[in-house]
Amino acid sequence: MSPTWVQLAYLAAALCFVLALKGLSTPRYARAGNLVGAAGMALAVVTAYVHGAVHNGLLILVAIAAGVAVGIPAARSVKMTAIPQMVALFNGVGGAAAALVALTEFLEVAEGSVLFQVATVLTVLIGSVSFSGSVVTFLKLQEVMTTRPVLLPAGQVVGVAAAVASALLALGVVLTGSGTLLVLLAVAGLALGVLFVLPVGGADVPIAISLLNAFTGLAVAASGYVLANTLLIVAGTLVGASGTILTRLMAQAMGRPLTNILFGAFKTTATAAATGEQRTVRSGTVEDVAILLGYAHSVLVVPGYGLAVAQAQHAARELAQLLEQRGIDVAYGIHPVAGRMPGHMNVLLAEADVPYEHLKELDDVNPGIGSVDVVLVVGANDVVNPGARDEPSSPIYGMPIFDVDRAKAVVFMKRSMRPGFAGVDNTLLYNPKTTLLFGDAKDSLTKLLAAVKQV
Amino acid sequence: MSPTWVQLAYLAAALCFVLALKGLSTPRYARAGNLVGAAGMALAVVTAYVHGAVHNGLLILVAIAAGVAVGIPAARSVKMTAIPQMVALFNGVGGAAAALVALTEFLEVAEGSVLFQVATVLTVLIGSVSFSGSVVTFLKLQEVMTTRPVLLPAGQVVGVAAAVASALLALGVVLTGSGTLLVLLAVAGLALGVLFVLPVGGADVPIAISLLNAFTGLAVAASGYVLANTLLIVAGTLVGASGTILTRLMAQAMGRPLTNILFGAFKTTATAAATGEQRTVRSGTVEDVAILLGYAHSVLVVPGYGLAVAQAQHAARELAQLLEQRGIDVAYGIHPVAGRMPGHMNVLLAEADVPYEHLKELDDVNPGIGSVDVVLVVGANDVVNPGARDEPSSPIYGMPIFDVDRAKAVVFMKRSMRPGFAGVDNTLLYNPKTTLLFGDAKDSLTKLLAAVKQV
Amino acid sequence: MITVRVGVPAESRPAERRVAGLPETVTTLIGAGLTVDVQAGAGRHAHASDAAYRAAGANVVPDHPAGRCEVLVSVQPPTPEQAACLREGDITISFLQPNAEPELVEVLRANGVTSFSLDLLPRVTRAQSADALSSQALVAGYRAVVEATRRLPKFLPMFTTAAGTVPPAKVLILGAGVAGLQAIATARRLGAVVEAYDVRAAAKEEVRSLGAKFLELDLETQGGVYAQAQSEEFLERQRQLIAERVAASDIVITTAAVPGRTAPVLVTNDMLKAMTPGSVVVDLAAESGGNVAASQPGEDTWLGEVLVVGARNMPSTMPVHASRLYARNVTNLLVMMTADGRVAPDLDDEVLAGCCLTHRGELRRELS
Amino acid sequence: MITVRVGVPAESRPAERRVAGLPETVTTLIGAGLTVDVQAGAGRHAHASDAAYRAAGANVVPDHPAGRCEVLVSVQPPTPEQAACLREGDITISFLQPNAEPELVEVLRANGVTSFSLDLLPRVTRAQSADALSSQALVAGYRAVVEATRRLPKFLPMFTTAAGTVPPAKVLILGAGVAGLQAIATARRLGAVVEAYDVRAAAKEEVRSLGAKFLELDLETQGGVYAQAQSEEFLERQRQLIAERVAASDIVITTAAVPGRTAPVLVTNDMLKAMTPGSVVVDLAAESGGNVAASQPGEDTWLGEVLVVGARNMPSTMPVHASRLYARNVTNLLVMMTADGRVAPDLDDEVLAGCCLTHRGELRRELS
Amino acid sequence: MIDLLTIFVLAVFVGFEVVSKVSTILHTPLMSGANAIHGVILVGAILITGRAEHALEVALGLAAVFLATVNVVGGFVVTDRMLEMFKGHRR
Amino acid sequence: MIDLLTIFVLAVFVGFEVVSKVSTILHTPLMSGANAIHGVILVGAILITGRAEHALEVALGLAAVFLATVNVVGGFVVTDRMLEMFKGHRR
Ligand SMILES: NC(=O)c1ccc[n+]([C@@H]2O[C@H](COP(=O)([O-])OP(=O)(O)OC[C@H]3O[C@@H](n4cnc5c(N)ncnc54)[C@H](OP(=O)(O)O)[C@@H]3O)[C@@H](O)[C@H]2O)c1
Ligand SMILES: NC(=O)c1ccc[n+]([C@@H]2O[C@H](COP(=O)([O-])OP(=O)(O)OC[C@H]3O[C@@H](n4cnc5c(N)ncnc54)[C@H](OP(=O)(O)O)[C@@H]3O)[C@@H](O)[C@H]2O)c1
Ligand SMILES: NC(=O)c1ccc[n+]([C@@H]2O[C@H](COP(=O)([O-])OP(=O)(O)OC[C@H]3O[C@@H](n4cnc5c(N)ncnc54)[C@H](O)[C@@H]3O)[C@@H](O)[C@H]2O)c1
Ligand SMILES: NC(=O)c1ccc[n+]([C@@H]2O[C@H](COP(=O)([O-])OP(=O)(O)OC[C@H]3O[C@@H](n4cnc5c(N)ncnc54)[C@H](O)[C@@H]3O)[C@@H](O)[C@H]2O)c1
Repeated sequence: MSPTWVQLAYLAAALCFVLALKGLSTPRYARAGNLVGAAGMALAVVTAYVHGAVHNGLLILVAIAAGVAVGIPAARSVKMTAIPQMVALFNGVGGAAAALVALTEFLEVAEGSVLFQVATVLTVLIGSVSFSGSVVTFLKLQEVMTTRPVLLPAGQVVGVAAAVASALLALGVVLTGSGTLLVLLAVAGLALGVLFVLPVGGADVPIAISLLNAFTGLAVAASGYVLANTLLIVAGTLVGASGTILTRLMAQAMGRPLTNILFGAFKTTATAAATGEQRTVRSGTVEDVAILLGYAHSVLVVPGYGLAVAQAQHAARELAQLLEQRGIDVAYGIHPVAGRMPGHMNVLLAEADVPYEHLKELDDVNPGIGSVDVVLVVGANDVVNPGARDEPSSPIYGMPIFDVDRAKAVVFMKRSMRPGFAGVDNTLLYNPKTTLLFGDAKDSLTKLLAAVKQV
Repeated sequence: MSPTWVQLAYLAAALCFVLALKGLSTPRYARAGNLVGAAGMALAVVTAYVHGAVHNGLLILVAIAAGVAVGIPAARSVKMTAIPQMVALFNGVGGAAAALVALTEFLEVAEGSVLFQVATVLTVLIGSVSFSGSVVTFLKLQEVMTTRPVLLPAGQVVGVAAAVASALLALGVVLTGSGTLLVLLAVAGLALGVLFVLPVGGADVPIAISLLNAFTGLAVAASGYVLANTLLIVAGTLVGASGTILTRLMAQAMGRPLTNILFGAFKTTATAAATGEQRTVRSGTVEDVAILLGYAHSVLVVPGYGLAVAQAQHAARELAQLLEQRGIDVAYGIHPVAGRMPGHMNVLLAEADVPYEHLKELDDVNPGIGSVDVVLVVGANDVVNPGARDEPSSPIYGMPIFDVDRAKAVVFMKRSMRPGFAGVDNTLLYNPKTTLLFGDAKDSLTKLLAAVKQV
Repeated sequence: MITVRVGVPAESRPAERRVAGLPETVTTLIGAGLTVDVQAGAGRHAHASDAAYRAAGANVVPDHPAGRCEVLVSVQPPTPEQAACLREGDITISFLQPNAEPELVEVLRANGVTSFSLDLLPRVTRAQSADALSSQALVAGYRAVVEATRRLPKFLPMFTTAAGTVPPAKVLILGAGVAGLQAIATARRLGAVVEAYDVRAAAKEEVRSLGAKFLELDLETQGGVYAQAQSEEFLERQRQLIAERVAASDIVITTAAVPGRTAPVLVTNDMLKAMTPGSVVVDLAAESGGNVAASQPGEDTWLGEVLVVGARNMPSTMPVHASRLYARNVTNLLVMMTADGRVAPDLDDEVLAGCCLTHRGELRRELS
Repeated sequence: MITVRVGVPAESRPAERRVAGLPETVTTLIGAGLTVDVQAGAGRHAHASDAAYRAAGANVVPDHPAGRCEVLVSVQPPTPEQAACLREGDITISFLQPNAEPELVEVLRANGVTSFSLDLLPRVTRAQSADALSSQALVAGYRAVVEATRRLPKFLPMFTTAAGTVPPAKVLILGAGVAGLQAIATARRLGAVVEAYDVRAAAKEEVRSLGAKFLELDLETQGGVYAQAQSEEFLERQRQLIAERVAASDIVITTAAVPGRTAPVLVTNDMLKAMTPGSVVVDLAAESGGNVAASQPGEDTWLGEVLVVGARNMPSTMPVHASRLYARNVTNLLVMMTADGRVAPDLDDEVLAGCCLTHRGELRRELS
Repeated sequence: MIDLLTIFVLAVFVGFEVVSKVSTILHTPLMSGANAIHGVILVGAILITGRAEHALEVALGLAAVFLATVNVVGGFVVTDRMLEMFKGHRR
Repeated sequence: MIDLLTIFVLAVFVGFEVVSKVSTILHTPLMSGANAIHGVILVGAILITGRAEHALEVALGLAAVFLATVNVVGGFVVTDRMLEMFKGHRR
């Protein structure tokens, strides 16, 4: 039993972790949450060092220094776009550390209880799965290897075999207490991790990372049992539980059932994106868009025929008003031929009581469009098609458009990937700046309204 | 240490309690949650009996039977309107039980650790406060005593004295381990409980009950320390924590800061109600009204000049649409002289695109108004004034009105108690069926819209 | 008991296309125990055929019913000649406009006729269902916008089109009584940008309650209260404000009447000259003197390139619904004085007393 | 380099009040390197004074500019006499209506004039800014409602008043092209209950996108597809449906034109007889044969108690904005064929080729 | 003891979190349900009575058992009654 | 051991509840933050290395310390970078 002050310090650290997760769940407190977590971590590490580093104190410090020297620059220098693979890597080393800790403790302790051994086995197994799995995801995201699902011949058979082998090895360790078997188990775990992640395809990799993250949490919790350390149990469990939920939420947000991602080995769910040949579109959730809007300074609404079809004029005005109340500049870009009759948008927006001053024309909007944070394209299509400007071969070449592709971000509300009146494909849909929000415009706007209120 | 199976059973029970609270937080699972809680309780009680009733087994059974014989009929027969006081009573007896348990344990155990003694003292004190406080709230709600805040002469002085005495007694118990002092502490606690609840006024009593409920939870948790029983700790803490949050939520929903309720001793917040001479009006919160609407089957909106002044036509239509989507019948009652020009309401509602079919006239509405669940009077006044029908002396006598006083409930949205165009006081405002929602109509409707979405 | 006979004449005064009774109100009156005589052709402008009246239970009579019925209801007052046929105790209800018709009033008084004028109806809550001034002002306000719109060579709404953007028309309403408010509402519906002005204190809120802009004279500064409504400074500031806003408007509609008096001139010829060519001004007060200096009742006058429309009996331009509202008003008033098939006005009743002009040979109101 | 001269005549055909150039488009043309001659008084109906044209940089000339300018832009086509003045290579842009004016077309061809008709402009995306058919249909649709409203003896909006409730007017629009859609929008703005019918497949969604009701022929049952548009059953069902809805309407506005052909008769006299007395029918297609059997272009005809308004040049009833849109359309087309101050139409361009009628003595379109 | 403290802290969090988003209409039932749950003191009452030897202790313990039972059964039953309104309602 | 189990169960609840309403945009930062938190294995690594005596154990322990440190510092720093967008924004 550690002295009371140590335990209290651990408890305080655990508390910090809970608060950290809580903070990280709301935009406003996310940063503070992260800092609280870091503070808790510092407390825990210092406590552990002061109380537990009876031997090897200097070596430990050196190892920590080395870790810092590697970790901080890596984290600092990584490009924003490469952050997911960095997280994967950090997660992997965490899993490896947990496995090593359990392994070492196993070696140190001559004889442990069954529970101790079970916990050890779990830590080593899960830790190595997490490590190798994370490394593979890293390689995928870094595009060192293909991002497409890799289907080994007889992959499933190999997978099942590895799982059975792990189980047997685990049983062996518990029964015999053999260190060799434990090392073999670690190796089996590494294989399992690789097999587990290989079939996951590009877009789903982040979900796999999240799951591996939860795994590492569980490994840490298990190591807490190994070391009889409450802090490790609490923190590991927190991460394990929240990671699991988070994984589910992420899968939901992408509209893919978890099992599909992990085991479906990509039964190409024929989504709308499929019609876009090789080009990919990014479809977002209402919440994504809500946050985009909530943190914008200026928003341009470009309504089109779809707004009329959906009779979404009132909903659009409500959303715009809400944003204005939050101090966001909102204007409507009225294209001369939006809709299906001259002045179609005027009629609708007047009905919804949008003040005339908010209606802007092409010439009012285009010069300053580069500084618009978000353009909300509500059921318009042709009137924002960059092809009319850039592709002389396009049947609509020469029609003036809103240059929304020059704005900082574009949200496209429509029901499908179908083209507009002119029947011409719209390259804006495939622009990386564009987030698609599929669905009836009125529906989407109504949901968006609710979501923005919660941001 | 109890055997493992007992501890596991307790853990299972604790889990049930968590799930129960979780269930009770969503309408859909509320009933199921309650049942899960009951199941957990049954498990815990049976376990405790089987494992712990070494002596007095039969007596215990008899006591339990007596408790059941009293509790169930009481709970079954109580009128819906009297439920709050019943809850208060149940809470009180729980607090008393906790105090008794701690007292008995104190008597049984010859010598305990400081922690044990502190826990005992807390249990006894909080338990007795909760008991006597609950009894007083019961008496208030049952109208055995006045519901108005009771301000004892020098009440604050007495209160502080009692608190100081309790503190000293508690210290005494911890230092001397004297049972007598503990009994005195219980008495002081009883006095404190009474003093605490006396100044709380009628409408705030439920909040006080909720707080006392949280207190009892804490007492139970403390008794868990006394008995070193994890289940009591977990369950008590759960109730203590959730009760505290709940109390805050309730106070917020009523728009009263907690401190005001408890210590403000009713500095009659000069509300509009004051202008209504002796007659009382009931002003509600947006949430109250939202629930009224959310569970209604038919709603009649009666707009008046205030709707026009607030330009709340769009907000009204949105709310009506939301209610319709939930399967509630919504109609608008258009009075011939609502507003300030003939057809004023028509113009506004047409602008908001309210379908003509939804507009009902006096003759369409009045015959069936008795079956309307909620009438939402939005900035109308004269056109729903029963004086025009009932008081021959009224200057507006003879004008046909919407007989909204015959509907099941009325919600009145206006900014103040000022009369309408005709300058005549409106008795409908003082009708017990009426809930007033003060504020600009557009504001109120917008808030209501958000609130209804959450019901 | 012989039943009381109500007579509905065909209106004979020029430019009058309304009628004081329609088949539906005939039904109501018969329900109240009265008999109704309708002059042949009375409903022709209101598209109510003699057959329809008959179907509703009326007797269609060839001549003006004055003298052959106990109650005569009409829109315009009877001519002195028709009034001369009325017998002692007969009742007549119409827009009598007593100040304009002293001769007629004298005939009615002398004959001992009990005459009610809807001009004089007290505007109390209980009388609203008989308030023909309101109902006809509603029609007038709506029609003023329709007539102005038709004459404006521009759109009222804004349009953004491939051929450029057309800005919304600017409409100014002077006088925000019932007609003015309705004109505001109608112009706003058509997409115009509307502003309005009135001297009544409550008008500001009322105008805004229709989503339009209220023009304020910045006179509050002087001690927190408005300047005396007739003070020279007030009038001067008002003139300035109106001149400025008239110049900026495509349509001006004036409705500022002062009951029983000549309407104030609010828009001078100089102001009109500053307007954009093609603008339209409708003066609803043209008949009572005119808010617009240049307006002639019943005539369209060009002042430079600005068209000034002097309204004359605006409600008659929409006879079906104007008649419907008027007929109901008159019927409601008549029903108010009827019990058990007998018409017996209780002149202690504030409403009836208020609008009763002559009774038993007495003139109950000062004429001016 | 001598600059190209663009001539804007005062329109001389009857009932034409628009003008093909306004001071603002004069500025645009001068900006494109052209010179502009405007006939004196050309803008009088559009309230554009000669002084304003001069201020914009135009030369005001006393006579019709044909023969004295290289480009003649007008609303109505020149008369054959005026056209005879045009020289080889001269360009003319107007609503030529070639089928109605074979004689004029022959003069233009024979003289080697390059003539463009806005009737023929291909309705492709790029040509939208010159699409005068659309811009004038916009005006016509709006005005049709204004004219109908003025003639209807009833309110369009609903009113609940102390004198009872007036129900909203029911408006039926036949043909939901640009004019029809605009009529729908305008009538809805005024508070009417609007329904519409069209044979075009896309019309249903377009009508609904304006909040109006679309009338459907229940013919889908036969194998899931619509019956052949001209099949007898289709026509019969269409007649039934229209008859039923016409009878229930207060206002009917017909806009169903078939480009280059006589308009189909959709509303027969029998149908009109079933309407409520006082109803109004506006036939925007009256000039091209009429969708309403009883309509006469430019005349109000009473059929029983139903008023049939045969439109004639509806856009001219609102000359300022109709001219503004038209002038911009013409200017946009002209600018499309202008580079560096030279007007050189590229007849390989789909748009110009589409609307070019005669060029270098050739007739580029079959007349019918 | 520290473990118990940890448990306490975690239970506080669970209590807070579980309840923090409850809708107004459930305030009273939730309060009542929580009220029933703290009737778990019955377990404590049974345990002390079960090992009590002196008459006084037994008496006190039995009183506690009785009171706690009333709390438990009354609490759950009343809560259930309150929640009947959610039965068979749309949504 | 049962206490540890209780702690585990409660921690599971806290983990579930705390995260269950997070908005999509925070998914990645939250994952990253949680990732940093499980770097707490550093504590375990320090403890075992602190009492390790054999060279192998020391070596393994130090490796664990190193890896765990990378996890911890990298995790927090990366999370903070991700969250920079929420800095200094209104509300
Ligand atoms: N203004 C005029 O006078 C006029 C007249 C005739 C033609 N046009 C032509 O019409 C076009 C107008 O451009 P535009 O951008 O307004 O329209 P558009 O290019 O036709 O695009 C409209 C878009 O709205 C989407 N949409 C339809 N219903 C929807 C609903 N209920 N909810 C959400 N989205 C919906 C459609 O996508 P989904 O199907 O995927 O939802 C479609 O892509 C131009 O090509 C113009 O030339 C204009
Ligand atoms: N329709 C006509 O033709 C006509 C013409 C002239 C007069 N009138 C008379 O006007 C009256 C019409 O009755 P009514 O019931 O429509 O109106 P009302 O009796 O005048 O009552 C309107 C109510 O709206 C409230 N209100 C004002 N602004 C508000 C805001 N921004 N938000 C919320 N509430 C607001 C006012 O209370 P607070 O100040 O407390 O908010 C007032 O009590 C009748 O007496 C009628 O005789 C009618
Ligand atoms: N009691 C009722 O129920 C009832 C019914 C109908 C009308 N009213 C009220 O009666 C009032 C008058 O209605 P009305 O339409 O018969 O009025 P009106 O026709 O007599 O006058 C029209 C408006 O012109 C305004 N006006 C007069 N002189 C003016 C000036 N120099 N400059 C600007 N504006 C000027 C008046 O203030 C009035 O608002 C309104 O307030 C209306 O609300 C009451
Ligand atoms: N490409 C573009 O940008 C562009 C621009 C303007 C218009 N348009 C399209 O051109 C089309 C026609 O517009 P328009 O206003 O010139 O049409 P139009 O004037 O030629 O005809 C009016 C309408 O009448 C309908 N109609 C014809 N016969 C009918 C019958 N028997 N019964 C009922 N309806 C009948 C037509 O379908 C058409 O909708 C529309 O679809 C419009 O959207 C396209």
